[in-house]
Amino acid sequence: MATERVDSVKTYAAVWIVLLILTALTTAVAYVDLGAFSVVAALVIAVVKMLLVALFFMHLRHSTHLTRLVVTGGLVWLMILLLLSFADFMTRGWVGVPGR
Amino acid sequence: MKSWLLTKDHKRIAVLYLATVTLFFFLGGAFATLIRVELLTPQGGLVSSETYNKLFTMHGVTMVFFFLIPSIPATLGNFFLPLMIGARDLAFPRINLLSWYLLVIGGLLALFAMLAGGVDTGWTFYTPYSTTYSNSWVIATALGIFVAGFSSILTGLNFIVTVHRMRAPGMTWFRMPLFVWSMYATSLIQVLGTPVLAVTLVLVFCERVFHIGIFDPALGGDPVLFQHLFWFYSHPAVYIMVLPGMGVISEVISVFSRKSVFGYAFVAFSSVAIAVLGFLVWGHHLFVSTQSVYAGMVFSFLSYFVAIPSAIKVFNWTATLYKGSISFATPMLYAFGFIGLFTIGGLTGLFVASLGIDVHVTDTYFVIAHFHYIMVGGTIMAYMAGMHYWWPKMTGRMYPEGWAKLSALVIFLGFNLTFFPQFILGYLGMPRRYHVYPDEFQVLHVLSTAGASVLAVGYLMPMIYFIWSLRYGALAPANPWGATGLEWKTASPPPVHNFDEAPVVTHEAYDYSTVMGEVIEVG
Amino acid sequence: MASDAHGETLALREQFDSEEQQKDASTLGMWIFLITEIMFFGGMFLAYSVYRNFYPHVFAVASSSMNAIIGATNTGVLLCSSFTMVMAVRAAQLGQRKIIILFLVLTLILGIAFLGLKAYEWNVKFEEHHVPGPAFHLDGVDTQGPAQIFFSMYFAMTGLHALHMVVGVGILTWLIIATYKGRFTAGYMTPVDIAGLYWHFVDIIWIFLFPLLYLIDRHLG
Amino acid sequence: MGSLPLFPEQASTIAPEVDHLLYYLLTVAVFFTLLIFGAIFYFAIRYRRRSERELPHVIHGGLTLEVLWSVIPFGLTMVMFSWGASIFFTESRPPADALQIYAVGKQWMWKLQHLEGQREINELHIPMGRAVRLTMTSEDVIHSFFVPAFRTKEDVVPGRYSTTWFQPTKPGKYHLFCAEYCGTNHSRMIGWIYVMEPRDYENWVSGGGPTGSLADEGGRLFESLACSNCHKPDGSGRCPNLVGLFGRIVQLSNGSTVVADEAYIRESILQPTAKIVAGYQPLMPTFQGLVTEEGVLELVEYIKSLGPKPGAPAGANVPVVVPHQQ
Ligand code: HEA
Ligand code: HEA
Ligand code: HEC
Ligand code: CUA
Ligand SMILES: [Cu+2]
Repeated sequence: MATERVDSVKTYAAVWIVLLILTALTTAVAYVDLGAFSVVAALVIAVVKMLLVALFFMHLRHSTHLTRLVVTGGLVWLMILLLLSFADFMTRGWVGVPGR
Repeated sequence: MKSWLLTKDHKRIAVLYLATVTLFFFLGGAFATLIRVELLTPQGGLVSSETYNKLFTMHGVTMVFFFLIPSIPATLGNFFLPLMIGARDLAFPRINLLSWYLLVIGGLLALFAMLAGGVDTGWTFYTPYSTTYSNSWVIATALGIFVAGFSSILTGLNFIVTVHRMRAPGMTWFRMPLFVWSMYATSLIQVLGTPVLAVTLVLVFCERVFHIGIFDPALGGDPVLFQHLFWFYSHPAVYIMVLPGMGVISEVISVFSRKSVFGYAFVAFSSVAIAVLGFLVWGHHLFVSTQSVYAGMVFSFLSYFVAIPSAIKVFNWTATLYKGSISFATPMLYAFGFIGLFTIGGLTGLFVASLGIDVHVTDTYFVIAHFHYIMVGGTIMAYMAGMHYWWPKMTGRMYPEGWAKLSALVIFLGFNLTFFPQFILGYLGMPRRYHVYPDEFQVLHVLSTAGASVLAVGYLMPMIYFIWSLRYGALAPANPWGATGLEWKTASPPPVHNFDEAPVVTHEAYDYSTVMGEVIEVG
Repeated sequence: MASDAHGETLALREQFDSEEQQKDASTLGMWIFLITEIMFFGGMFLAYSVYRNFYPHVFAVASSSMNAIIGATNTGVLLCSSFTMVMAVRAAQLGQRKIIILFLVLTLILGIAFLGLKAYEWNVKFEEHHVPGPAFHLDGVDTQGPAQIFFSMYFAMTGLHALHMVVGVGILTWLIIATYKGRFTAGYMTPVDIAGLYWHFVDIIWIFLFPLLYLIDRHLG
Repeated sequence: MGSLPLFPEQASTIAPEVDHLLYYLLTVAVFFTLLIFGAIFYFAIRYRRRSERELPHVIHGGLTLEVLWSVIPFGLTMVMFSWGASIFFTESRPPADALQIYAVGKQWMWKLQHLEGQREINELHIPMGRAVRLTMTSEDVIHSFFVPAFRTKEDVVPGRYSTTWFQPTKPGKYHLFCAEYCGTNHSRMIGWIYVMEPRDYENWVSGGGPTGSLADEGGRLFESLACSNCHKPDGSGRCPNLVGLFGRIVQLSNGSTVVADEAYIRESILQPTAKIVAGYQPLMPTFQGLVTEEGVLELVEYIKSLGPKPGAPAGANVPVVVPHQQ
C-alpha cells in the first residue's frame, strides 16, 4: 500500500449514475405485480447497489485481503443471525401442535 | 491523580480497570451473600420477594456485565497483550481510555438504578415482563449495560487491530502466546455479538418509554423474538467470559511445567473455533420457550460442536503436564482448579444441551450450578491464576506464597461446597429465582450457604495480601518464573514504552531452553 | 512518507513505527467498526423480517401509506452525497485542499437535505396518526397492533439511521474546519478517508431501508 | 426435611426415560471428570519439579492423540443429542387420545379448566394412566408449567398457545411450579398436581362444574358475543360455517393453507384479519379486549364441539403434517 490508487472521476460518475438508475428501477418494479418475486427483485437491486458503493466508493476493490475478509465476515454473521432465527420462525407449527 | 485519569498508557488503564472490576466483583459478591443468607430458610424471612428478585437481578447484572466480561480482557489483556506481542501500546490508546470511561459511566448508571430502587427483571430482561410489567429501574440499567457494551466493543476492536498491525518483527501468528490467541478470539465475539445486544436494549428502551409494541404480544409482537436477540449475544458472551481464562491457563500451565503447550496449533485454533461456533447455538436457551421443535433440535445439535474445541483444550493442557517439570506455585494451583472445575461445568453444559434433560432442568438450580462452575469455578480461578502469575510484573512485588496457596485451597473447597449441592437441587426440581421454596430443599440450600461463607473468606484473603504486598512484598525480578514471553523480557514493572529496546522475536512461544540461563530461584 | 519511528510529525502517534502502519491500523479499525454497525442494524432487520413474515398483508398496506416519491428522492439525495463524498476523498488523495472543502461542503448540504426531508416525512406521519401510541390509526387494516409494529420498526430503523446521519454531519463539519486549517496533506488524509467509509456505510443502510419500508407490494394499493 | 433424596420421584411415563438419559450422561461425565482429575494428580506428583534447573524434553503434540480426543467425545455427544432429541420429540407430540385440559397462567396463579366444566386454581386433578394434554396461555407475562415428578416443563406465553403433555403412572400429590421468572410472587406461583385412580377421578370430575361443560359455556359466550349473528349453523350468510372446522385444512385468500387448530381459532377471534378464509371478506370484527383468555378457550372448545372432522373421534386432536406458516 505504498501509493494510493486514485480512481478517475469518470468511474465515480458512472457508478453514481448507475446507482440513481437502480433507485428508479427499484421504485418502478415495486408497482409491478411479481408475486413473491417482488421481494427478491427489491433485495437483488439493493445488494447490487450495496456492492457498487462498497467496491467503488469505499474502495473495496483496491483493498487488502484482510479488509475483504472483515467485510465478508460481517455479512456472514448477519446471515447467521437471520437464518438461524428463521430456523425457528419458519418451522413453527411443523409438528402440528400449538406452541411446538 | 490527573495523570492517571488522562493516561493513555495501556498499563495504567489496565490498573484503572482492575480497580473498577474489583469493586463490582465485591458488590456482586455482596448481593450473592444476601441471596445465600436469604435462602437459608424456606420461608424467606430476611427480605421481601420484591427485594429478593432485585438481589439476584443485580447480582447477575453486576457480575456478568460489569465484572466478568471486562475482567480478564480489560485488566490482564490490556496490560499484557501489547507486551506479549512486543508493541509499545495498543493501536488506539485514546479509544482504550474511552472504553474505560464508558465502563465507568455504564457502571454508574447501573449503580444509580440500584440505589434508586433496583431492577427486578432477572439479568435476562425477558419481555413482556421487562417492557410492560416491571416497575423497577429497567431503563437506567439497560442504558448502563448499553454503554458498558460499547466499552466492550471498543476494547475488542482495539485488540483485533493491535494483533493484526502491531506485532513486533518476527512475531508471526504461530509464535504468538496462546493468551494472545484467546484474546483475539474473545475480541471477535465482542465485536460481532455486542452490537446485537445493544440494539436489543434500544428496542426494549423504546418499547418501555413509548409503549410501541415491538415485542408486545398484545399488539401481535413476539416475546420469543426478544429471546433470540438477547441470546444471540449472550450465548457467545459466555465465551467472552471463558476464553480469556483459557488463555491464562495455557500460559500458566506451560510456565509451571516448563513445557511448550501440547498441540499449540490445536489450542490456538480451538479458541477461534469456539468463538465462531459459539454463535450458532444460542437457541439452546430457548428449548421450552415455544421455539419450534425443529429449531430446538438444530440448536441442540450445534451445541455439541462447540464442546469439542473445549474438550481439545482440556486434554491438551492435561497432556502438557506429562513429563513436565511441575511446580506447585499458586498460579499453577489455580490452573489445576480451573481445569477440574471447568471440566465439571462444561460436562454439565452437555446435560443442558441435551433436549430431553434440559426440559426438566432448565430454569432450575441445575443451570445455576452449571454456569457457576464455569464462571466462578472456571473463569475466576483463571483470573486468580493470572493475577498471581502476573502480579510481580504488574507491581514489581511478589505476593506472599503461603497465604496465596491457602486461599487457593479455601476457594476450591468453598466453591464446591457452594455449588455442588445445587446440581442435586436442580435435578430434584428446585426452580431458580425462587424466594421461598418447599421445605424438602432446605438441607441442600444450607450446605450451599455454608459453602458460600467459606468462599467469601477465600476471596477476601487475596484482597488483603495483594494490597499488603504492594508495600511489603519482596521486590520482584524481571522474570521470577522463568517464563518465555516478551513481557518477562522487560523490567518489573515495565517502563512507559514497555521495552527499552524494540524486541525482535526469533523463537516460537514457550521455548524454555532460551530462558534457562536467567532462571532465578524464588521461595 | 519517510518519518522516523519516534515521529515528531503532527500525524504520527507514538505507538506506531510508521505512517503506513498507522493508516492501515485506522482503516482496519474503521472497517471493524462498520461490521459492528452491520450487526447493530442487523438486529432490527431481523425483527423487521420476522414481523413482515408474520403479517405480510398489514405490512403491505402500511408500506403503501408511505410517500414513495419522498423516499426515492431521499435515496437519490443520499446517493449524490456519497458521490460528492468520494470526490472529496479523491481530492484528498491528490492533496487538493480547496476541492476537498468544496466537496465536503456539498456532502454536508446533501446530508442536511436528507435529514430535512426525513423530518418533514415524520411530521406528516404525526399528522396522519401513524406514530405508534394511543392515537395510532392506520386505515385499511382491521388489526391495528401489527400495523403499529410496522411503524415502530419504521421509526426505530429510520430514527437510528438518522442518528447516524447526524453524527456524520458532525464529522463532516469537523473535517471541513480541520481541512480549512490545513491539517491534512496528501500524505495524511486518513480522517477524510475514514469519514468517507462511514458516510458510505450509512448510505448502504438506507439503500436497504428504502425498498423494505417504502416499497412492499406497491402494486396492491 | 428428613431424608435427603437425590432423585425426584418418577411419576410419568417419560420420567424413567429422562432418568435413563441422565444415567448415561452421568456416566460419561464422571468418567471424564475422574480421568482429568486423575491425570492431573498423577502427572503433578509424578513429574513434580525436583530441581530449579531441570528442563524437560520438548513434546510438541501428536496428531493421533488430537484426533482421538476429538472424535471419541464427539461420538459420545452425538448419542446425547439423538437420545435427548428423541425424548423431546415424544414430549412434543401428545397422543391423539389425550385428555384435553386448558391452563391459563396469570400473575401469580394457575387457572385450570376441565372439559366437563370443572375449574381449579393452583390445583390440577388428573386420572392415573391416561395421557393428559394441556393447552396453555398467559394473560400477562411468560410463565412456565413445571412438574418435576413428570420431568416436563413448557413456557406459557402471552399471545399464543403452547402445549405440554404427560401420562402419570403413580397416584399421589406432586409439585407444580412456575419455572419462568414472572415478577414479585414468582416463587409463590406454585400448586399441586393430584394424580387419582381413574375411578376416583370420574367421581371427582362428574361432580360437575358450577355452570356446565366448557363447550356449553363457550356456546353461551358465542351467543352473548353475537358470534352467532354471523356464523350460522347452516353456513348461510357471508361467514364461514364453523361446524366441522376444527382440525380441517383451511384454504386462505392469499393462496396458502392452514390447519384449524386452537392457535388458528384463537387468532381468528382476536386478529380476524391476519388470515382471511378464501372466498370471504375481512368483515369479522376483532374481539381483542372483549373476551378473556379463558373465554377464548371456551369458544375454542365450543367450536371444537361443533362436530368433528368426519371420521375422527370427538374432541380428538388430529395430528396433521401439513407445513404452514405461523
Ligand atoms: C463462561 C460461561 C459459560 C460457558 C463457557 C458455558 C459453556 C457451555 N454451556 Fe452454558 N451457560 C452459561 C454460561 C456458560 N456456559 C450461563 C450463564 C447459562 C445460563 C444463563 C441464564 O439462563 O441465566 C448457561 C446455560 C446453558 C444452557 C441453557 C440451559 C437452560 O437455561 O436450560 C445450555 C444448553 O445447552 C448450555 C450449554 C453449554 C455448553 C454445551 C457449553 C460448552 O461450551 C461446554 C464445553 C466444555 C466441555 C464439554 C468440558 C471439557 C471437555 C472434556 C473434559 C472432555 C469430555 C468432553 C466430551 C465428552 C464432549 N449452557
Ligand atoms: C460472573 C458471574 C457470577 C459470579 C462470580 C457469581 C458468584 C456467585 N453467585 Fe451467582 N449468578 C450469576 C453470575 C455469577 N454469580 C448469574 C448470571 C446469575 C443469574 C441471575 C438471574 O437469575 O438473573 C446468578 C445467580 C445466582 C444464584 C441463584 C439465584 C436465584 O436464582 O434465585 C445464586 C444462589 O445461590 C448465586 C450465588 C452465587 C455465589 C454464592 C457466588 C459467589 O461465588 C460469590 C463470592 C463472592 C463473595 C462472597 C464476595 C467476597 C466477599 C465480600 C463481598 C465480603 C462480604 C461477604 C461476607 C461477609 C460473607 N448466584
Ligand atoms: C360481523 C360478522 C362476524 C362476527 C360477529 C363474527 N365473525 Fe367470525 N368470521 C366472519 C367472517 C366474514 C369470517 C371469514 C373471514 C375471515 O377469515 O376473517 C369469519 C371467520 C371466523 C373463523 C375462521 C373460520 C374458518 O373457516 O377458518 C372463526 C374460527 C370465527 N370467525 C369465529 C368467530 C367467533 C368465535 C366469533 C364471536 C366471538 C365470531 N367469529 C364473530 C364474520 C364474523
Ligand atoms: Cu409465573 Cu413465574
Ligand atoms: Cu448458551
